[in-house]
Amino acid sequence: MSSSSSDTTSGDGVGVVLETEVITKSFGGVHALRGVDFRLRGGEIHALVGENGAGKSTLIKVLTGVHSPDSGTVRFAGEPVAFARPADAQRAGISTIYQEVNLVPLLSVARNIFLGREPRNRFGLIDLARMNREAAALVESLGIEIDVRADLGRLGLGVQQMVALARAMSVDARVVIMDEPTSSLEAKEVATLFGVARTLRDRGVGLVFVSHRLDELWELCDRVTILRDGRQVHTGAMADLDRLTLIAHMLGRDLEEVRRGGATDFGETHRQDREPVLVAAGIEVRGKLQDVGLAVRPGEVVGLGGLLGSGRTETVQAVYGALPRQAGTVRIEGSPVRTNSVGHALRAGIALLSEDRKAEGIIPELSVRDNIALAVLPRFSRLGLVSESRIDALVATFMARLHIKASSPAQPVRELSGGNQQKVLIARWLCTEPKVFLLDEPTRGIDVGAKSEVQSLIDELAEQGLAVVLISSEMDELVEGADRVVVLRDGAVTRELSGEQRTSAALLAALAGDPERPVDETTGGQG
Amino acid sequence: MTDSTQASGSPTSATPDTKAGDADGPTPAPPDVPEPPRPWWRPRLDADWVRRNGVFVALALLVLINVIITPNFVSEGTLRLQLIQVAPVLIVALGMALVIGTQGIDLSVGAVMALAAALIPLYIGYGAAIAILVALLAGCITGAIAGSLVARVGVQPIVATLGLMVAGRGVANLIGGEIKSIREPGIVALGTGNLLGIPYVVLIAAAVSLAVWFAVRRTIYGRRLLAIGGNKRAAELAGLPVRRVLITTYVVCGLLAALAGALLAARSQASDPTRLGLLIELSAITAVVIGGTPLSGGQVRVVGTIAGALLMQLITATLIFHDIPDSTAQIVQAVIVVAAVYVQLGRRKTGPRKGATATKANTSPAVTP
Amino acid sequence: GCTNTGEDDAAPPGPADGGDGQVVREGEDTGEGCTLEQYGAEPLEIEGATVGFSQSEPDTAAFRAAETASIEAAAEEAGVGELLVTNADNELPKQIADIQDLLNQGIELLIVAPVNSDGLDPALDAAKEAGVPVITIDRKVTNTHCEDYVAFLGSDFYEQGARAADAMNDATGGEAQVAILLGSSGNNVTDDRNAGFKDQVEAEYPGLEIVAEQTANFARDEGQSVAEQLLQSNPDITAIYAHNDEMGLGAVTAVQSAGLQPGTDVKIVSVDGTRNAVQGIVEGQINAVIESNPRFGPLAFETAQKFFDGEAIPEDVIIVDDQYDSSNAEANIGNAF
Amino acid sequence: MSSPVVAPTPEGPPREVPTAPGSRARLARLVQRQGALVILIVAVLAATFAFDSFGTSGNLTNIGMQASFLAVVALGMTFVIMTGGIDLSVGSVFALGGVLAAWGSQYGTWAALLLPLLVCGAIGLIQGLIIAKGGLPPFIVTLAGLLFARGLLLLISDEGATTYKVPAESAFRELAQGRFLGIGFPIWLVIIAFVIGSVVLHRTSYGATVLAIGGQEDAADLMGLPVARTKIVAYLTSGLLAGFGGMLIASYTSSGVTVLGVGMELEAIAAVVLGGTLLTGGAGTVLGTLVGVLLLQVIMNVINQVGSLNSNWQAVVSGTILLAVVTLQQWLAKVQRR
Ligand SMILES: Nc1ncnc2c1ncn2[C@@H]1O[C@H](COP(=O)(O)OP(=O)(O)OP(=O)(O)O)[C@@H](O)[C@H]1O
Ligand SMILES: Nc1ncnc2c1ncn2[C@@H]1O[C@H](COP(=O)(O)OP(=O)(O)OP(=O)(O)O)[C@@H](O)[C@H]1O
Ligand SMILES: [Mg+2]
Ligand SMILES: [Mg+2]
Repeated sequence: MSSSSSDTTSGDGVGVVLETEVITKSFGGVHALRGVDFRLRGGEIHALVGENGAGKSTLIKVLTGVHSPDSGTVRFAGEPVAFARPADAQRAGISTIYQEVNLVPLLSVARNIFLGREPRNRFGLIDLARMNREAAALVESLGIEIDVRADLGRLGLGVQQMVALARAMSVDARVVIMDEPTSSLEAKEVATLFGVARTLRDRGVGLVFVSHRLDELWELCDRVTILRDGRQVHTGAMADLDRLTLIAHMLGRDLEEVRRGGATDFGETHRQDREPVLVAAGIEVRGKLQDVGLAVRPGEVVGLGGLLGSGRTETVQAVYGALPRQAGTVRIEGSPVRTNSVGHALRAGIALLSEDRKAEGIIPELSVRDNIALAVLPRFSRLGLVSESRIDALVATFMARLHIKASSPAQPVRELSGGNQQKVLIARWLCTEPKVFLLDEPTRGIDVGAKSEVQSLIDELAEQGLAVVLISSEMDELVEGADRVVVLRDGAVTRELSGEQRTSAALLAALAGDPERPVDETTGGQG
Repeated sequence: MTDSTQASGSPTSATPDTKAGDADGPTPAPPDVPEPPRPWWRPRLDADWVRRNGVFVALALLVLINVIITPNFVSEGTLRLQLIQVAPVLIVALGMALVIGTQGIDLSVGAVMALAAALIPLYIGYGAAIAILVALLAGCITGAIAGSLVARVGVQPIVATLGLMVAGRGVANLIGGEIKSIREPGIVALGTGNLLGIPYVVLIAAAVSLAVWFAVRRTIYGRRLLAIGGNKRAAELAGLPVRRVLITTYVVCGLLAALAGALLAARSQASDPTRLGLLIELSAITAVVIGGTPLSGGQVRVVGTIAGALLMQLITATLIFHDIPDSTAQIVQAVIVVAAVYVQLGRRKTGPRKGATATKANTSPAVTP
Repeated sequence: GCTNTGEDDAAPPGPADGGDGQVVREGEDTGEGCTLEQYGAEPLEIEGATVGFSQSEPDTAAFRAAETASIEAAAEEAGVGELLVTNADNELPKQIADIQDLLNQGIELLIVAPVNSDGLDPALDAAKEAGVPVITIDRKVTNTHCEDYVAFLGSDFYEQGARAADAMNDATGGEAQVAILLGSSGNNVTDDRNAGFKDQVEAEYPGLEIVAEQTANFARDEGQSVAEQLLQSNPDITAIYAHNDEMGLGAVTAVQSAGLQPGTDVKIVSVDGTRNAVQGIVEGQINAVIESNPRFGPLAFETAQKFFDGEAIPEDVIIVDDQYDSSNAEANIGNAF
Repeated sequence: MSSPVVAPTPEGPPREVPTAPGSRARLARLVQRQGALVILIVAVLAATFAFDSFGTSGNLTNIGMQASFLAVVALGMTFVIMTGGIDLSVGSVFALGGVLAAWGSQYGTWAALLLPLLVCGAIGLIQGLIIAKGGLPPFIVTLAGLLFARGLLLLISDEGATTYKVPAESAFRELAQGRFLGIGFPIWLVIIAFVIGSVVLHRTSYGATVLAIGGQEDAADLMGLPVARTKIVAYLTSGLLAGFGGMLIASYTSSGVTVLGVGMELEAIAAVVLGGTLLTGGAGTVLGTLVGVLLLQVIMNVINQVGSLNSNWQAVVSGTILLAVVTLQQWLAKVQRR
């Protein structure tokens, strides 16, 4: 495994639109980039991969003027450039979708798409009608049906991601950079996105594509650059690399260590013979859900399938009491949980790992330790005073068990990589010793290593008797990870797949609402 | 393709901003060897250290300047006087720091002080203790109203407390009427007495500081407060009693403001509902922010707040010591305040987007890089 | 004061009433008198009329409370039909608005305690347009006499400052290091009381050295803390002149907390004549208080009636302010407000 | 997969629910944003019935005239607040503008018009630079600006002892004392300013950027919007408008009064918030601010109509009304959202 097999010789300079020379960048003591030579050619889709915290996003931010490098040069179209701010890069022709959705929630979809370059009428004022019209056309071409005049913040994360794509597309760019654009997208939207990407490539645009869903790389990308701990460890054609080698490069381990079976790290199915611990029935959320029911047994993993906006997030949030529900009951081990109260749900033994890590999960300024212990403070306190030593012990246990990488438990959680932030949140919920764990996209945006850790963790938890509800936009994860998959469409349960039915093909058909297959009679309240 | 492409020719000129006064400087090569850990007795005395501890540095500087240029500055009396005078502001600032930690703000503190002071003469007939208890209770009630408006109704803190500030001052004037002298020995003793040579007022401020520091660092309440200030929605989803914590915080802030009002009344032996605590909210907020607590919430710096309050006090004192006319005094004060905050917040520049952290810290609630 | 008209003597004691009515200083009327004819107003019987009073500052200051109460009492006395009172809360634009609102509600006579000497023009213009005569009390406006207003009733703040200097001279025996506690910056009262004091000191009392002047915004607690700082940084201070009684009382506390004897070690002279300050003289903590009499009510309605009866009214009706010191404080404390 | 078919198959349940995020939400937003308008209309109607003198044209123009100074200042504040900032300096800058205008009027009308705009604009600009480039919190920077402007004012007026008068013959007096169609110039100027402000906010890229910054500053930055420049312009505008307001009042009162504008910043903030603008930035309307200003003015007028309300009661009443209005707004928004 040669750690520096960069193809600096092949086709050098030919068609290269964007390149870096020995870029280094550090944040305080963290060396995010250590001498990266990245080359992007026009008309190629270039994958950028690496573990969480490998420096992918940092590289992108250096390329686009968000950060200035500590040393090294960025060249665009052969000329050295030093973009002082993202606006400069954008004006130069680099269009970027950053990792976290970076749009303005309080503005309408159309406004978000055209912010900064709104169509004008002859008085030089914004032509609202035209802007809305063009935005609607653009959004429609991406296969999304939304009112472009609605506030962006009211839409699900996935839709927001598509809006970001629409925005990036609407610029006439020479380089398009996409930092994990697919992490919250459904198969169908992913396909749309790929279509768009290929069209752009064929027009000679250079694309950078970051994803932790490795299969997508071979499907879409021409070449790949692998980063590890801020170093560039490999650059080459995508086709020359097999999955295992790629992972080995990423993780810096031997091939043998990596070699495991299956697409995911889930184990076999679990026992199905016990009484359900969670029974939710008749859940109504105005405008979102109609009569949704769910039942989960201890030790069982129930998947929630559905398209973008089908109401999966709403379902788990309503069960957890985080979303006011108009009707419906939630019972844990037979006793009802008070409606619309997170506190009661928590005490009854429900935990929810929410989809939006940034907005609903981490407390950025607090330490890893305080983030983990947040939900269980009363248990570790006497007379309102926090017992530090007991918390330290607890945190140490979980940091070790989940392999949380942080310089110390006192490190602010905002400094952690996405995957580690996710693990911190999982640790927070496991501390509460839940009976039911609702996981909304638990592997979103985390690297293969972390992902398999999280997956086997879920498996392990289920083995230990935890009831798990798993939402995932990745087909494999649902099919392999869940014992049953409940399919939602437009806020209602339409099908349930269990046992033999649990195949990708069946799931796909169910998601699309295949009329051939009647809705399974057994779904609803009793699961 | 704009002019930005021609901006620089060499690798070094591509990073113009990282050098100027930046402690970390450019890292030329990827250092593989980790830096040897710095022994704790040798703190980094570099620009970054100065920035993180800006308020203390500024305070030390001002003391030094005064020692050199101000006659009679180096005396027990001066020190004592500054401590006495800063005490009420500090107490208010500590409550304010808690509120700011929740991403809120409390403009009503001055009115609460006036209200508390106005109540004392009315209840002085029942004895000093009862009168002060009533005053403190009034502070709690006002705080509870502010807290409920913020936490239950969802009114923005600055507006809720602005309304309370106007109405509260009116109520204080209504019940207090004209300025009244307070001659009750218990109250007078509170304002002027000493314990082991240390004025009660200073002791009380010290005790409050300690209590607030302890609450922030060691209690569930403090942990929850920081979590709510850092990311309210996440705190809600983590099952924290968000409303209760918010209301408690405003109650504590009101209580401390009332305490400060009572102390001021005791010290001046009078209750003046019209003037007492006028504009103190601004001094308190300034002290908190100069002390390094961001207005964006999620953090509370108690020691910084103490230093911030002392710094503000010393600025005022210095200007009076040198008999600077009001006009110049205000201008000087403005410049010092900005300079102090600049030093404090100008830290950790990562690139050309100078101060992006500080700016967004002030506007958008949850930010992660 | 010593020249009590006795009108209010029967009134129960209290901060708002009691005390002495005002006496006009004789022989100092300036300029031509103003008659109803010259002013171009209609005759009016005050009894039963609607009268507006625009107060400038909140009624919590003793001076303002006494002033408002006096106007209200005198209005009742004069049998006014309706007295409409507004309070501008120290804001000039609000006072302008207040006066316009009052005019709009149909007042027939306006008594105004101006927030500021300048800038009331729009309100006075509106009054002129409505044909409503204006009497200003306690602060003079810089507009044209007998065109924009009928008369100014009040004290001479400059004179008060000068008399404070005299009193300071008496109290200190002519030798002192004086610190001045200024009122709010930008306020004409502050300016006049300060200029009068300093001019008089310059002209008459070379032994009085002014060593510091710092604003304390007419407030007691600020007076205290500023005086504390001044005494600390400048221990040679032997006298304090405060622009109002509140700051003077603050200075008393400050001197005490510096371990000195107010009235003895540090002489204190202030202006206003509030009950607390006069009490301070009685207790020997304050050396002198120059009165600034707030009880404008009777004089205002008297003047107005004279005006409507066709008499010529002088531009400035300057009242005689008393002075309290150790010789008369105890006897006259009932006159304090 | 290439054909974007997200539309439901005929068998699926009606999509009506998730695809209609707009109408109800928009209604809620409308009520929240225009709640002040509803309350204003109710208040005006009630006052007209309760007090004979309220509905007279004289009184109504008085209200308009009195509101105009605050309105001008609040307009600038609206832009600043929408970027997620705050400007506490406006009261002092307002006073400074007035003094400068009166001082300048001795040297001619142009001096009276330009001097305040120049100086107040410069103060706004410097504040904007410190905030946008230096990254300091607006609250503190503009608080310092408040002190600075007041200090400057005292400096040029001998610690406040000198009040400059606008010469009687100066054309500068016309600015606020003149009338057109029987209505004072300031009212017309306010109308023009708010129309321009409204168009700028809602129909220009600048306005879109203002809203974007207030909504999510780092996102705006990453989207390549000129964040720093936009913020600087917002503070500059606020300084200019505060100076302009001061100029108006100098013309109105024919003098450079030194004791103006204390606490005006809070009144302006209250007006902006009453008008439905979020203090956290990112949402609101310019016309809402005008409604907020009028509401404050009407409340004051009504208190005066009552006639003999003690000044302390006035404070209690207006504070309580402010709280009641914002509470009502929240409540309306919540009810609508259900
Ligand atoms: N603004 C910042 N301040 C401090 N450290 C940072 C900052 N941004 C990134 N880092 C650190 O730099 C390293 C690289 O982070 P980066 O975001 O580039 O990783 P990534 O490869 O994009 O990971 P992921 O797959 O999780 O998105 C990490 O250790 C991260 O903690
Ligand atoms: N394709 C779409 N067309 C129209 N509206 C959509 C679409 N996708 C999402 N939405 C809107 O976004 C809201 C949020 O969807 P939500 O995130 O809850 O769904 P989800 O099933 O969890 O999907 P995901 O989390 O993958 O986005 C929906 O209520 C709907 O209003
Ligand atoms: Mg990343
Ligand atoms: Mg979802």
